Parts: sequence; C-alpha cells; structure tokens
Amino acid sequence: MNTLLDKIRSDFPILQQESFGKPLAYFDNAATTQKPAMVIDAIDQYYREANSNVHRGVHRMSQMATRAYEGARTKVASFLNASSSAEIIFTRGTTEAINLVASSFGEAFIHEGDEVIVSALEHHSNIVPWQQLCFKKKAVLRVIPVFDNGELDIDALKSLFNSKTRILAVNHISNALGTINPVREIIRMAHENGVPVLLDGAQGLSHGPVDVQEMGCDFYAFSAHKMYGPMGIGGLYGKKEWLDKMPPYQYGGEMISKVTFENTTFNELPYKFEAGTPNVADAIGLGVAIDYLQGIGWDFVRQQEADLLAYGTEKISAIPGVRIIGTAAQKASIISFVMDKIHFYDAGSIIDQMGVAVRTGNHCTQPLMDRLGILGTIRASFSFYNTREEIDRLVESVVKVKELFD
Amino acid sequence: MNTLLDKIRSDFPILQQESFGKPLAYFDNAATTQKPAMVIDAIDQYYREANSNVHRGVHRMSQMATRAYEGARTKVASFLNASSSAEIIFTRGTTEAINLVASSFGEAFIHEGDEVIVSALEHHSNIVPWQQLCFKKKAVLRVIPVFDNGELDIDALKSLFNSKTRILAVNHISNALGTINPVREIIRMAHENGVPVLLDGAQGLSHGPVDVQEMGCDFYAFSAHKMYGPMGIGGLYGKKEWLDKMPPYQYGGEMISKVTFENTTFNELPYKFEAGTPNVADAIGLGVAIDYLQGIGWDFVRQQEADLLAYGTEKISAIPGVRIIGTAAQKASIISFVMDKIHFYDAGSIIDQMGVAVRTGNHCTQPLMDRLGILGTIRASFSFYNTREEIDRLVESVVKVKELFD
Amino acid sequence: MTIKDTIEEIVGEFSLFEDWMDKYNYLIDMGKSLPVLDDKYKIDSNLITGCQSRVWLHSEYKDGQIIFAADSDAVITKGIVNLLIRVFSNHTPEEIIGAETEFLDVIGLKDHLSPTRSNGLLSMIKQIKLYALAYKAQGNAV
Amino acid sequence: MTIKDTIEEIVGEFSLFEDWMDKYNYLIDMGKSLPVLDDKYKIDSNLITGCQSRVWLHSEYKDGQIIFAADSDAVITKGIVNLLIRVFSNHTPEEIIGAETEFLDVIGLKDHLSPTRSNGLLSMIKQIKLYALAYKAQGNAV
Ligand SMILES: Cc1ncc(COP(=O)(O)O)c(C=O)c1O
Ligand SMILES: Cc1ncc(COP(=O)(O)O)c(C=O)c1O
Repeated sequence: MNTLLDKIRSDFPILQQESFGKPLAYFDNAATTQKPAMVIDAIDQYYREANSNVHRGVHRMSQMATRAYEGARTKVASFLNASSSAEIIFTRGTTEAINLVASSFGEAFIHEGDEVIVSALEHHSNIVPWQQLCFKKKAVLRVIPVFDNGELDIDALKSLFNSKTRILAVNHISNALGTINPVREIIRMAHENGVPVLLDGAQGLSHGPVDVQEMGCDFYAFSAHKMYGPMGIGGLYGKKEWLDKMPPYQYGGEMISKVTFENTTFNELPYKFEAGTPNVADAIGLGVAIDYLQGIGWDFVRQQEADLLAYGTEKISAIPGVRIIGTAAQKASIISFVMDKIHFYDAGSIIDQMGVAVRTGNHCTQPLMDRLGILGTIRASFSFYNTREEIDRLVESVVKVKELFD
Repeated sequence: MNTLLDKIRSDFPILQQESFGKPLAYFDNAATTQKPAMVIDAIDQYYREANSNVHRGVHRMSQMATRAYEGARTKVASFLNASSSAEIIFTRGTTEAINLVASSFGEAFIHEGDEVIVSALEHHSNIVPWQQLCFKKKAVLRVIPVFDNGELDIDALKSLFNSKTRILAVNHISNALGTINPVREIIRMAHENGVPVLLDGAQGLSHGPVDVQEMGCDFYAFSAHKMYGPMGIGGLYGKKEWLDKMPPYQYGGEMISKVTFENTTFNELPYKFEAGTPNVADAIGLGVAIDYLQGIGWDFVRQQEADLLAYGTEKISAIPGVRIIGTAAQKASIISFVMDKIHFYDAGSIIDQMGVAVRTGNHCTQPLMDRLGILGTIRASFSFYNTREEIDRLVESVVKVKELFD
Repeated sequence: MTIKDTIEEIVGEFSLFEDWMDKYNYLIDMGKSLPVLDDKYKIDSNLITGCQSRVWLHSEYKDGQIIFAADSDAVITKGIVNLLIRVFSNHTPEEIIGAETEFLDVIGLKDHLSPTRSNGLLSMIKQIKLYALAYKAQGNAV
Repeated sequence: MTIKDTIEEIVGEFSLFEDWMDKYNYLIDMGKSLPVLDDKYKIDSNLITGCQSRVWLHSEYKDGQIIFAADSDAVITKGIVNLLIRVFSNHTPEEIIGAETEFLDVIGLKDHLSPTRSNGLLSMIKQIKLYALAYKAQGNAV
C-alpha cells in the first residue's frame, strides 16, 4: 500500500471498523460516501461552540453562525464555479433540488401540451418529479433511449426536440451503471433548441471537478452525503436568469421580505428558495468536505479511482458466470454486475457476511432495469479510499457465492 | 445555584463559552436551543461507526442505519403518543412540515371558495404557506383575532367557521409572545364544525409533554433544533386517516414502490412522504434529544422555566420605561419587551456586548407586530438551563442601554 | 405439533450452528427443498411487497386450518419462507394470530437478516397474520 | 479630502478606543449628530431592505458629485450611516465606485456589527455604490 493512501484512509474513522469480524470493505459509495474526521469534527465543534439560529439575529453567536453558513455557500459556489453565491440554494439533497425545479420551473414554464425530456438512465428522483409534473400539467414526458452498454443514444435525442420542449433533465453520472454522460454535447444540443438543462449531479461531484459555467448547464443538483459531507444537506445551482423567474418553492422564514395577511413579498436570491431555519451545522460540514476534497486534490482521486475501476473490471469480469452491466467508454468507478442463475439478494447476503458492503437491487432505476431485462444488479462503487486488496476480497466473496449456490 | 442545575448546565458544552469576555447568557432559545453533549456525541458516533444509506440495503451497516433511523421514528411517535410510528414523517423542520400539509392537503381538499383559518399570532411559516395556497386555489384566508395581551379571541373564532371551512392552523405556543394557546378548546370547536386542525408545534415540544391523541389535533409540526436536537430535522405527526388521503409531496427514493415511464405507485406511510435519502444522522440526534428530555423529566423543566418566567417578568417589568408585550394568563418562558424611545436594534446591540444573547426584531410575526402597532421587540426566551443570575445580567444590560440612549 | 413446539424445534436446530456459514448453508438447503409453487399462484395479488427478492405467498383454508405455499426467486428467501411455512402452515387462524414471532430474534435471523425492508421478513409475517385474520373473519361470518 | 483620506482619518479615530463601550459611545454620538432628514425623503423608494432598523438613504447629484443624506430609527444605525456619509458624500460617482470598503474591517465594525443582514451595513454600501453607478450612467448619457 502506498503511504498517501494509508494516510487518507486514516482520515476516515469508519474505515477502521470491522464487519462480522472482518475489516470492513466499503463499496457502497454511490449510495453514500464515508466522512473524513474533519467533517465530523466541524459539525461537533459547531454545536459545541457556535450553535445559533442565523440571519437577522443581532447577537454575536447568531452572526457567527450566519457567517459560517454563508461561508459554506461561498465555498460551494467556488467549488462549482458558479458566477455568484446567490446561485447556490441549499436543499436537503439532490431529490429536493430536483423537486424544487420541477415544481417552480414547472409552475412558471410548463403548460398543457409542453414536453419534458429525461433519459432511460435516470434515478427515480430524476424521473418521478417530472412525470408527476407532466401528469399535473397535461404535458408529455419524452425519454432518451439507452444502448445495451449503458450509453445514451444521443442521435435519438436529436429527434426528441421540438418547439414544445421546455426542459431536459439528465444525470451527469449514472448511479446504477457508472456511465459518464456526454453532458456538454447534450447541453449544446439542448441550447441550440432553446431548451434549458438540469443535470442530476448526485454522482457528479465526488469523482472530479465540475465547472457549471464551462459545462453551461442551467441547473445542477447535488447531495453532500455523496461527496464526503454530511446527510441532510445538498443543493441546487441555478442560473440567476432562471431562478429569478421562478416562483418560491416553500414558504416561511428568511425567504420572506414583508408579510401582511393580504400579501407577501419575497426576499432576493438565494433566500427566496430557502424556507425555514436552515441546516447550518450540515452546511458547514459540506463546506469542510469541499476543503477536504481540495486538500487531497482531483489528481489523486482520479488516478486512484481509475486504477480501482480498471483492476475491478478485469478481476470481476474474469469470474465465470459473472457479467458486468454497463460498459460505457466513459465510466466512473462503479461496477454493476449480475451472476448467472444467482439472485442478487442471495449474492449480496453472502458478500455482506464476508465483511464487504455492496448494494444490490434496482438502485432506484427501475425503468433502466426493465430496459435491460433484469431485476437488479450487485453494485460495487469505489472511492479513492478503497484498495486493490479490498477488491480482491470482493472477488473472493463472489467466488464463495458461486460455491454456495451452484 | 442548585447542584442539579449545575449538573444539567454541564451537559451543554456551549454554556461553558464566553461571549465578549463574559460568560455567555443564552436567551435565544425560542430561535434555537443548545444541544446536550449526548446529542452531539450521537451524531459524531453515527458518522464514525455506522454511517450508511438506509432502506433496501442488504449489507450490515445499511441495516444498522435503517434500524437506528426507524428507532428514532419510534421514539418520536411515543414522545408525542402517536398511535403508530407510520404517523410520523421526518421533515427538515416545522416550516417544511407545514408546507407539506398546505401543499398535499391543499391539493386534495381545498377548492375555489373554500376557507382556511389561521390566527393573528402566527409565525410567517404558518401564514404564508396557507396564504399562497389560498391565492392558488382562489380560497379565502380567515384570521382569528388576538387581544392586546396576546391571547386569541376564541369567541371571535366561533363566527369564522362555516360550511366552507376546510382546515384551521394555529400555533401551540407563540414564539413572539409566549402565549400558550387553548388548543384543546380550539380543536373541540373545529371538530364540532368538521374541520381538522394543524398545530404549529415549533415551540410546543420543549416546555412540557405533548399528547397528540389526547389533544386530538390532526397534524402537529415540529423542529428538532428547538427541542435540544440537531438542525436539519423535524417532523410532522398526521392522523393516518388524513395522511392516507393526501397525495405525496416530493418524489424520489424510498417513497416509490414501482416506476415505469407511464406510471408510478407510491410506498405506504410514512415513506410515501419522505423523498430522497433521509437525514439519518440528525434523526438519530433527535431521538437522543428525546432521551435527554425524558432523562431530566418534565417536572424539572416546568418548575425551572416557571421560576425563570416569574422572576424575569418581575425584574424586567420593574425597569422604568420597559413594557412587556404579551401578558397572557398561560405563558411559556418567553418574555418580549419594548423600551420607551429606544429602538430594539440599539438595545440588542448593547445587550449582546454584555455577553447576553437575546433576539430582536419582528420574530417572523410581522402581522402580529402590525396588529400591536410595533415594529419589533426584544425577546428573551428561557430554557431550563438558564439561571436567575443570568436574568440579573440581562436586567443590568437593559439598565445600561437606558443609560446610553436616554 | 403446536406452533410453539415447531418454534422450539427450530431454535434447537439453529443452536447447533457454529458460524454464519452453517446457518446460511442450512437456509440454502431449506430454500432448495421448498416444494415448487404452481405458476398459477405466482400472481401479483400473492406478491409480497418490500422485498429485494420477489416472494409469492399463497394460502388455502381447509378444515379450519390454513395451508401456506410460497416461492421466491432468491434461494435464501425461499429458505426463510420455508421456515415460516413449517411454523405456521396447518394451523387455525386463531393459533396463527396468537403466535409469538420472537424466535426469529433467538435464532439470529433478525440479526443477520434485518427486519428492515431489504428482505421483507416482517412483510411476510405480516402477510401470514393478515391471511389468518381474513380467514377468521370469513369463518365467523359463516 | 479624498475618500482614502477620510477613511484613514476614521481608522485613526477608532484606533484610540480602548474598549467596545467607547466605540459604541462614539457611534451613538455620531448617530445623535446626524442632520435630520426631511420627512419627504423618508419614502419607501429610499428605504434600504434587510436591516433590523429602517434606514432611508437619499442622494442628490450636484456639480458632478453625489451628496448623501440619511436617517434611521435606530441610533447606532444612524451613527453608522453618518460614518458612511462622511466617507462617501461629496465625491464623484467614479471615486465612489472605485472606493475600497475594507476599512470597516479595520475599525472593527465588521466584527461587532456583522456584514450579515441584521444591520444592513452591506446593503447600505451596496446602495451607495448603486446610486453612484446610476449617476455615472446618467452622466455618460448626457
Ligand atoms: C411558532 C413557530 N413556527 C414555525 C417556526 C419555524 O420553524 P423552523 O424554522 O424550524 O422550520 C418557528 C421557529 O422559527 C416558530 O417559532
Ligand atoms: C443519480 C442519482 N440521482 C439522485 C439521487 C438522489 O439523491 P438523494 O437521495 O441524496 O436526494 C441519487 C442517490 O440516491 C443518485 O445516485
């Protein structure tokens, strides 16, 4: 093992845990990543030293908390290279961010007969909000098809645009198969057709740099817990031009400027979209997770994850009776696979007993599974803190599964 | 100082802090309470030892996390005496819980010409969601008036009910003035008129026991951060009969049962209303906050807070030129006051410099302030961990303010 | 044998296992030996929701007793349903409704196969008890 | 005096204060000595939002320079606006647009009177610069 990796692993307390008497090999990073001690400590320290409700408080602690909260927003803005921190709205996570856009953008811009484009590769969180919006507005949901290898059929996308198309929502990286979608090309095509693009970035911020201005997306939704930050926080980047035109999503608290029983005027961006006491502690945790990622640097992350993906792909595909699902040319460090005649639940149960944490099932992508003609997969998703040795243990477990069920 | 109080104060790390070189006297408890070490530690430990995404995960940590999350739900259910934990929905807090009901109940049950009742004593979070719903549905917002002393005019409420009334939303305890509203009577009147009642319980769970079945409310909304728990979590209690009839609020994740592009079926309660990865860490923190409150017991809480309210009321009202706003017969430990010819912002700035944290302004209750003919107040809200000595320091600071500005 | 007796028998069997591997081997054997369920019963109305694997649970009411039959696409799940059938099948609705299910705790199933939604163990037991309640109501109605 | 000179003067004055009390006393004096703003300028369009206290900021453009006048219902806020007027009033739009505002940091105003929404200090400066931008555009248009 190289010493930098050792050092990095020691930053994550949970990697020191055992599972069923064996060292834990955590390969469920696409579901949620583990947290470095500095993130955990920042939350701890906030509650011990500075906890307070933010905004409009005159007293010192309230101002400290406000500064820390707004400081976290600034960090997110510069991490994504947003043009202003007013374009960063804190939400509970990706799902809420997408729901916010579907609801507010939908209310302002989607009408009967209009069309919304999603892809066959989406997580339920980027399908159902649009589907339900379409039901409500009598609009039409169009779907970019996916090839057997997990790549989107971009040629087919061309024919989906028409004068009724109002928005396109697609994931940056597929959580189920690891496909990195050609988002720049998709955005270019959409913009040529005058259609704004929402990227579901749940899997997008942990593997490499994201520059929303360079990509040109109109919205980018993400979750802190999938990028080494805490649960309960995430966000939405939105271009000011769009956010300004969208009505608020929830009402109450700082998002209000002036209320009478007859009328209410709303605050400016980003507050307009943040109702109720914000989750200050976890926003600070998210800011520190960004510090952590910038500290280790994308070079290390990408190199380590590329190595694990290559090594894992080679080893897993070499096991007879195992088939990798999702073999796109551009992939993040996620390997989904199925086993001949062995149900993923059976496999997952045994692999778990060997101290290896993988996720099994449809990964909240039922339409994709239907399309691929399977019920689910076994998914190992790697972080830069994983090791080749851990992958060897996964392979051992899979071999054990074969022994048991064959 | 009595030793039990000393012991309890030592449970809260932040009370050991200084502010501007003086021991911190924290009187902004109605905005957010401080957290005992056991709550902070529980969150810390979760991230160090058990962090995982919940539900549908086969692996051990995911199951541990699921159990802890569902265990927290059970604790909340029994804390509120809900008849089942399926009636407890986790949200970000009170504001989101009220928005959920306004949106989902509103979609199902509010139509053109219908009426919604709120009170003049409400927080913006319990006004604006209903007001905007009424705008959207062309429904009518009716307001229970409030007397000068901060009590609701319950006689006037009688005449607000009619066959068009669909729901009544009122706070349990007023955050601005401390009034404890006669919720049992309000609920009885509403139910006689076939109208369900939502209680805004943001201030309701920290001062004494709440039994939703005994009270008979249909919905109860609350925030963990105002009851010694973490930020980013809270909840909604809702009677199963109502929740079953309400459509989902947000879409994605565990709230889905089966998705195709043509149709989606939703999960059962409470999951139907919880979209996206839940905030497991903070839900666990909320559970531990409940343990903590139950550990010290309501007797202590009520006795200590009643003493502080009585002592504070006597001392503050004795200062010449100071007037207490809100003198209801039933009050929680919240004292709002104004000073002759001295702006609350001036007062708050100086009080802060003396190491005493109070909140100043309209407390997100602009319509109430308008009704009372003031722009805002200085508000000291006491917790069981505050002391008479701290109140003496508040009084000193107020006297100092008078010296400076007179 | 009463439900209680069967449970004791099962607890006895499980107490012999030294490690998880033995336990899983046993469950796998139980799964493989579960009688085949006729395809005509593999219908959506017999499907138990909330499981990672699909479980069909069919029941018949005969001479005052309920007979259960089941299938799943996962072997371990089949093993678990087989255990449940052994415990609950051929008993009266009253017996089933009144039965304690803590034995799952004792044999370590709850520990390794959590009651959370991933395997639907709880859903299966709930469904078994619901069938019993339904037949009981039906019986009373007659 | 240039904007920079005034700022240096103010920084010098503040450096004399031993504790927060002196600083606040000074701000309060400055607040009390702020010339009264004619009621006709206390209109909503002059109101700065995001403050706990209400602040009206009025401006006039005369001989290429902007003259500011203001009022607030809180004395400390009046003291702060008075400082800002001393710094920015009677300067050209260009001078105002180009001015650094870090001095607020130096004199400890940012520390004790945070830039967050509670006192609207940032909003005031923003408004002053907006006026300057507007007059500049107007000037260019002529
Ligand atoms: C009475 C009342 N209602 C609602 C709220 C909103 O709570 P939250 O900001 O936690 O959503 C508060 C607190 O600010 C409150 O005191
Ligand atoms: C691609 C994708 N989109 C959306 C989500 C939803 O994220 P969250 O549950 O954090 O809201 C996830 C994660 O589950 C995901 O992987």
